[in-house]
Amino acid sequence: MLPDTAQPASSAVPRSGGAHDELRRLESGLDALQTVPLTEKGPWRRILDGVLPPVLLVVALVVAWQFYTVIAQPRPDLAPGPLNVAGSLAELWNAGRLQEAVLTSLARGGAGFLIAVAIGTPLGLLLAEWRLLRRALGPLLSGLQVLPSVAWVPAAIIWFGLTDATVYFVVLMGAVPSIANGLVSGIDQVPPQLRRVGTVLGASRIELATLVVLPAALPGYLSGLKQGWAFSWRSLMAAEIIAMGGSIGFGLGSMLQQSRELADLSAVLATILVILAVGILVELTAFAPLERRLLRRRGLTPGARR
Amino acid sequence: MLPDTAQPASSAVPRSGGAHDELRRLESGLDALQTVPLTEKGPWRRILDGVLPPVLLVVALVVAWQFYTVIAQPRPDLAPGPLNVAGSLAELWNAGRLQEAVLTSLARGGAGFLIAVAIGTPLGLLLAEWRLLRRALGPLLSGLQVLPSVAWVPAAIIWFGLTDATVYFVVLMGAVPSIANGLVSGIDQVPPQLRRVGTVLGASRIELATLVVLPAALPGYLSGLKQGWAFSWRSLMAAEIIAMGGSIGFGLGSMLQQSRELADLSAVLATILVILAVGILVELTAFAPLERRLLRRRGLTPGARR
Amino acid sequence: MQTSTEAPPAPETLPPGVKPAIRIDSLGKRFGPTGPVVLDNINLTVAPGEFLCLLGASGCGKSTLLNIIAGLEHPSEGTVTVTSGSAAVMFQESALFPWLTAGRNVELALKLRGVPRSGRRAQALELLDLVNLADAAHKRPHELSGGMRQRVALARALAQDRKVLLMDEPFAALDAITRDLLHEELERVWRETGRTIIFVTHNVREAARLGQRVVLMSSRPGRISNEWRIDDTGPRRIESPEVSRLAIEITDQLREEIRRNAA
Amino acid sequence: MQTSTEAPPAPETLPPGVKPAIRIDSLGKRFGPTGPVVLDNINLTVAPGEFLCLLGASGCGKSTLLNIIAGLEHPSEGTVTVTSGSAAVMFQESALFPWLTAGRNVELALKLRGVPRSGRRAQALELLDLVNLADAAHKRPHELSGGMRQRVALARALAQDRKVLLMDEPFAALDAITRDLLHEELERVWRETGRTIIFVTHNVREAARLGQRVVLMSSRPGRISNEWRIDDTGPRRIESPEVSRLAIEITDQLREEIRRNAA
Amino acid sequence: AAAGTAAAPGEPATELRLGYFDNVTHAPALVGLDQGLFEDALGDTALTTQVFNAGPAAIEALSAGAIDAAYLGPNPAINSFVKSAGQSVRIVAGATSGGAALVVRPGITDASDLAGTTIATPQLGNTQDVALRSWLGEQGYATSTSGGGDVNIAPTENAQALALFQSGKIDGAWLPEPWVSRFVLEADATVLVDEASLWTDGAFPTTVLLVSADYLAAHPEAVEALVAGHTASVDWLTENPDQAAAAINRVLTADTGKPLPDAVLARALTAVTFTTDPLAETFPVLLKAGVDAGTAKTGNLDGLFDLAPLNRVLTEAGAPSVSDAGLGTE
Ligand SMILES: Nc1ncnc2c1ncn2[C@@H]1O[C@H](COP(=O)(O)OP(=O)(O)OP(=O)(O)O)[C@@H](O)[C@H]1O
Ligand SMILES: Nc1ncnc2c1ncn2[C@@H]1O[C@H](COP(=O)(O)OP(=O)(O)OP(=O)(O)O)[C@@H](O)[C@H]1O
Ligand SMILES: [Mg+2]
Ligand SMILES: [Mg+2]
Repeated sequence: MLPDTAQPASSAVPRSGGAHDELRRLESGLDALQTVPLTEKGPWRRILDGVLPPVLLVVALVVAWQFYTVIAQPRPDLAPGPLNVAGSLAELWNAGRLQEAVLTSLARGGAGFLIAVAIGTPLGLLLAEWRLLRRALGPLLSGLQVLPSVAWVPAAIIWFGLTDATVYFVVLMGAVPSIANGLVSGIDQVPPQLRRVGTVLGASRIELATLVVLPAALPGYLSGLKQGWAFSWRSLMAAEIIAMGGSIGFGLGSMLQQSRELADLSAVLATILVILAVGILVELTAFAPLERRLLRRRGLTPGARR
Repeated sequence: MLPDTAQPASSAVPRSGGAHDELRRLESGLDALQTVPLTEKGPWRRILDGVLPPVLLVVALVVAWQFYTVIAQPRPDLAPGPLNVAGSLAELWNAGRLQEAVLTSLARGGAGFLIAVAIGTPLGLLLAEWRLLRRALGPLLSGLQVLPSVAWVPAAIIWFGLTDATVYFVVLMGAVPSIANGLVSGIDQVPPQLRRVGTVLGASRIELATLVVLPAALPGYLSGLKQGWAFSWRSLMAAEIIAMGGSIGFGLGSMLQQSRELADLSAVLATILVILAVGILVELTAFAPLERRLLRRRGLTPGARR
Repeated sequence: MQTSTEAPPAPETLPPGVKPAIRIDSLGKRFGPTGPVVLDNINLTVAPGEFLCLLGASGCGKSTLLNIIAGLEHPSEGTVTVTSGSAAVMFQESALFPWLTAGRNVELALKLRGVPRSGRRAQALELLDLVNLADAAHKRPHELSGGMRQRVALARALAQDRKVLLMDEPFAALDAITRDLLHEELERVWRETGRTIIFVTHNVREAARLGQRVVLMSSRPGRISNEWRIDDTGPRRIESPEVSRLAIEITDQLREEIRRNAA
Repeated sequence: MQTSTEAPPAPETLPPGVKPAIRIDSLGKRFGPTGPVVLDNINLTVAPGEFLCLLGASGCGKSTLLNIIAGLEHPSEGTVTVTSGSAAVMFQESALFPWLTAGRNVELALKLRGVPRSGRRAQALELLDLVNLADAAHKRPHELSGGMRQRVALARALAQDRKVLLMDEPFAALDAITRDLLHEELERVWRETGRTIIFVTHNVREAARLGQRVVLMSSRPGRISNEWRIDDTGPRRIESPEVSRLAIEITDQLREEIRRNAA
Repeated sequence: AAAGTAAAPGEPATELRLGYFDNVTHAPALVGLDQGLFEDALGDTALTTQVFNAGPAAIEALSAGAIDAAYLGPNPAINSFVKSAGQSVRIVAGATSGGAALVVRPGITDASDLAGTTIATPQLGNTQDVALRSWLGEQGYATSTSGGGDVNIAPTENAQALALFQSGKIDGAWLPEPWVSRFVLEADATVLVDEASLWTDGAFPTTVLLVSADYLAAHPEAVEALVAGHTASVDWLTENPDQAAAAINRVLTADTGKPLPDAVLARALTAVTFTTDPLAETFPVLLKAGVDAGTAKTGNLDGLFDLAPLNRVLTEAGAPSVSDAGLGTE
């Protein structure tokens, strides 16, 4: 028997008709039994479950704090109440300083992050694919991640003075290694089976990289990006707090430091809240949906770990 | 047939003798085929493979740098050579300032880390076991991880003045959430099957926790600890750089900032190297062996990701 | 060997005066108040020392039933009585504790059973020897092959010293050669220790090879749709004609069940 | 159906004038210069359109042999010739690309084969229909059951349009019911498309159920220790007496091999 | 590597970036800006300014090429010059002399009362910090740059030092004007040591005008114009003491939003002298003090001064030229 029809031939084999139908019914029965439709929570339900408890807790904490300040009347310069903090916030807003600081910091953090992505991605690719480089440079890069990027601030100030270059330098030193390492570990975690399938399917080196390895490494890369953003934001704040003045624009870190110098605790707390809010917002609006979509498409659940 | 001997009875069943031997031989044949002894690299080989390339790269970089300074003669205050940096290091060592700074920072970082462990561990346990608390407090704790702990420095200075309390406060705000979250995600990742085995084996609630859940959560907890240390170290450096003077002891961060103020770049670079070295050393001597042993015992390989 | 087909529900087939090892009465189960019915009106009596195979397609509720018997889930309706108190369980993945050696895994079961420390080590070694693994007591789970892990899990389940042993597809993840050997191993252990065993499987031939009784479950909702009784005439090969004949019969019924679910 | 036992190495059994689909000549393999010999002096000729099952215990080198035929590994000695150029491969875990739907997975194979964009979608649907999965084209791998995934993988392997299909334990991870169905599916596809198939398995009954020829490999080093030829008289059930008889014979030889490795 | 040095020597500079502090000791800068004296002198070269809080930051800006010239205390200038092996900066004129003092809380009347106290300085290694350390050394106290010693020296930002002093957390501070006056007038501090009393003739440099060496090489004429503007500013200050306060406060208000109280400003202005003489002969002494205090390294000061432009301006105006004490070009 040597039929060489590659296309699904309309069964030239006898006895296959009835048996085939029978098989079809069996298979679809089994498929129905084995695939349980996942009942996902609706988005409203999800928000209610996930958002409500922490919000309630925060509200409760704020109320308790306000009560404390009203009842115990602590020194307002050491323990301002929520109303004072809100007042500071409003004042900073009205003076336009809040908007300026948020925009400056966000623009700077964003630009720094993008530059870091532009540097970290090819670096990660190089490291993942060039074994010798990896063995030599990999440990150094991991070591750099151990170094608090804030340690670069003094050196950067000497090199670049109090200019934006200092801030960018520090942000890059923080973010580039973690983006590159994220990509490397994403590529490392690509199951070798997938590469082999690609090869067997006849993919060229480039097709293998673009159609198989990179899409497969995406989750690791994304988590590297997320971590890279966290590092960017941290480093930026550190740099802004330490390197203030000169031609460095007025960011949230500068606002924090300035409020401290004016011994204005409620403005300090207000700024901390804003920094926290911006960090959470960026994570919620930029990374979380991307990650959720990516992982859900692959049937993975987003890990709680950061 | 109703024999109720719970202990392995010396086969009262006929026909079991010869068949049993036959089975034993088959089983041990199969066991031999299926267990391939892993040939591990010897420790020397491992060091040679892992340590040599980065060391060679570093040496090459240092030599190139020295050549550059000798040939191009750049301004020594902007681009000191390796020899200048080594000289600064020696000078700091001879003055005793290097030792003082390293010891101060390590002691402070270590103490802060231990306090963070003491707070973060029960907090993590509470969060993992008390669902409501987790839903309310969990997102806040994750949010706190987004907040660069350096943002606390100005507030802490106002509250605690330029004292060590400021430094400890900042370190705790950085390390506690990541330790608690590490423990929570470690407990989350305990396969439900293991808990069920524990229950079936008759473990009480406490036995289940101590004999099953905690050992199973250990890898996640350890990686939380590692991350907690990294945060402690980062936060400590930031705090030391920003909050200098007062009764705050003289740490590596202070040394860095002081060198900057004296426009002494080679001392700045020397201090950065020391900070890097301390970070890598702590990781290599404290966490890496612990993690490697733990993971190897369980047949897992240490991930490249941090 | 003789095969008999009966209509559900299974009538009481125990000789008078023998107390059943397990008795399930009009058991029903649904997860959550709004979930679909997973198990519906299950009635089953298992004699002491019986080897019962529970067969059904994916998702028909076999594991749920086993978990209810083990006390890991609670029934929504009806009752389950395990005469000897409680049961030992063995799962598909061995679920050995990865941080303990094979020996310590067994010892932990002994400890939780209340065996004093002094006797544990010897007893654990004895149990491992029963599954031909005395030499591997110091090895960690990841150093063992899948078949060895399941044998350690069997030894651990035996360490519990319960009269009833519940097994949820214990050999499903093993390769065929190993599985065949473990059938022989399990049968030997069953004959030597006289446990009552409920063995859940997808595999018709496995059920026909091992069981004294094979119970077939239907899907959505899970009901007992048929059962076969096999006279125990000693160990039989899985390739034997008796097993084949029974397997063909059961397979045809099982396929009938599956076909019913075709969209 | 007729069973014939022969001594290794297998003599040329092709009718004169028929070119073999695959020809392996004194093949040897070791990993690294110091590693143990994994494959030793393998000689094998596969006729076009033949369904050959490669059977052996764990670690005997089946996957290595298959990978060498697929061109994923290089032999240390000897030669392998695949007359039609190259082969399609199907692995144990479906290895579908998890970020692509079932349909796109098949389309990617078509794309890499060079099929122009316009025809891909229709052809992919046709291939999925061949494995009875036309309705699941838009689903992602994680939404499919194990059996469905392996059928998609089969469709993808067929999309490569190679004369030779290499299968490395493709059904080992499936439950018995699904596996039995996929045996029928695979046999149907083989008969309809006339592919040359090399099917690696641990499962003696599976080999006896599917193959026209069963080749048994010994372990350490991997050598061909025996082979059986089964006259193709059309599809047969796995529970059929012919399969059982052959399975008993092969099992006994396989166990002999295994026993040799006892410590 | 600065933007302003891109042009070849001789080519007219398009821009001059000047750094200064909002401080009474930087009055020549403030007045020069207020009266437009720099613009007049610089002509086509555009002037941009940047305000700094501390010497190291200004030096860093000079090194990084972010500014071309700055008003600065002498010690950071020395520090930078020594560290860069004479490649970084040149002092082209003096600006202010005097106007720094050790102020302490009432009750401390003598150097012997200082044991165990905490004294603030503006910044580690700055002119006042070095002065305090070397004076304490002369009084027999041991101090350390890493904290501790017989007297605890706390480099603290000036505003914060005042707050700390008011809440009793520090016992004194060695500061420049107007902070001395603010301590005295706003916090009831007393002056324990006037730095002028430590120097022969009572003259010591508080502020000098320096330019980056690269800029000087590229645009000598722009530097000369800057020096001319600076000289005009110093002359204006000596000629119009009554209007000085108002001019200074105008710039302070523009830069920080907060003018200095009149009383403070008036007291501060009496404590300082404005002069274009950098008092070059004091620099080796200052360097030695820095080395002794552990905030500087020994080095060669040769070439620190380039007073040729200043002397040309002075000669043109018929004024006596100043001396570089053998440390540069006259
Ligand atoms: N905890 C649960 N919550 C909700 N539904 C569940 C739960 N556990 C099981 N189910 C549902 O109950 C049904 C029976 O599941 P069960 O695991 O008992 O089937 P099974 O026969 O063991 O299947 P398999 O052969 O795949 O192991 C399935 O439809 C499953 O989706
Ligand atoms: N890349 C490799 N490097 C070194 N040794 C290898 C490699 N791949 C396989 N081996 C060894 O070669 C032998 C044969 O492996 P192979 O995977 O071909 O066996 P197999 O018959 O497919 O086993 P199984 O039935 O478990 O899949 C084994 O001893 C294995 O340890
Ligand atoms: Mg189940
Ligand atoms: Mg294999």
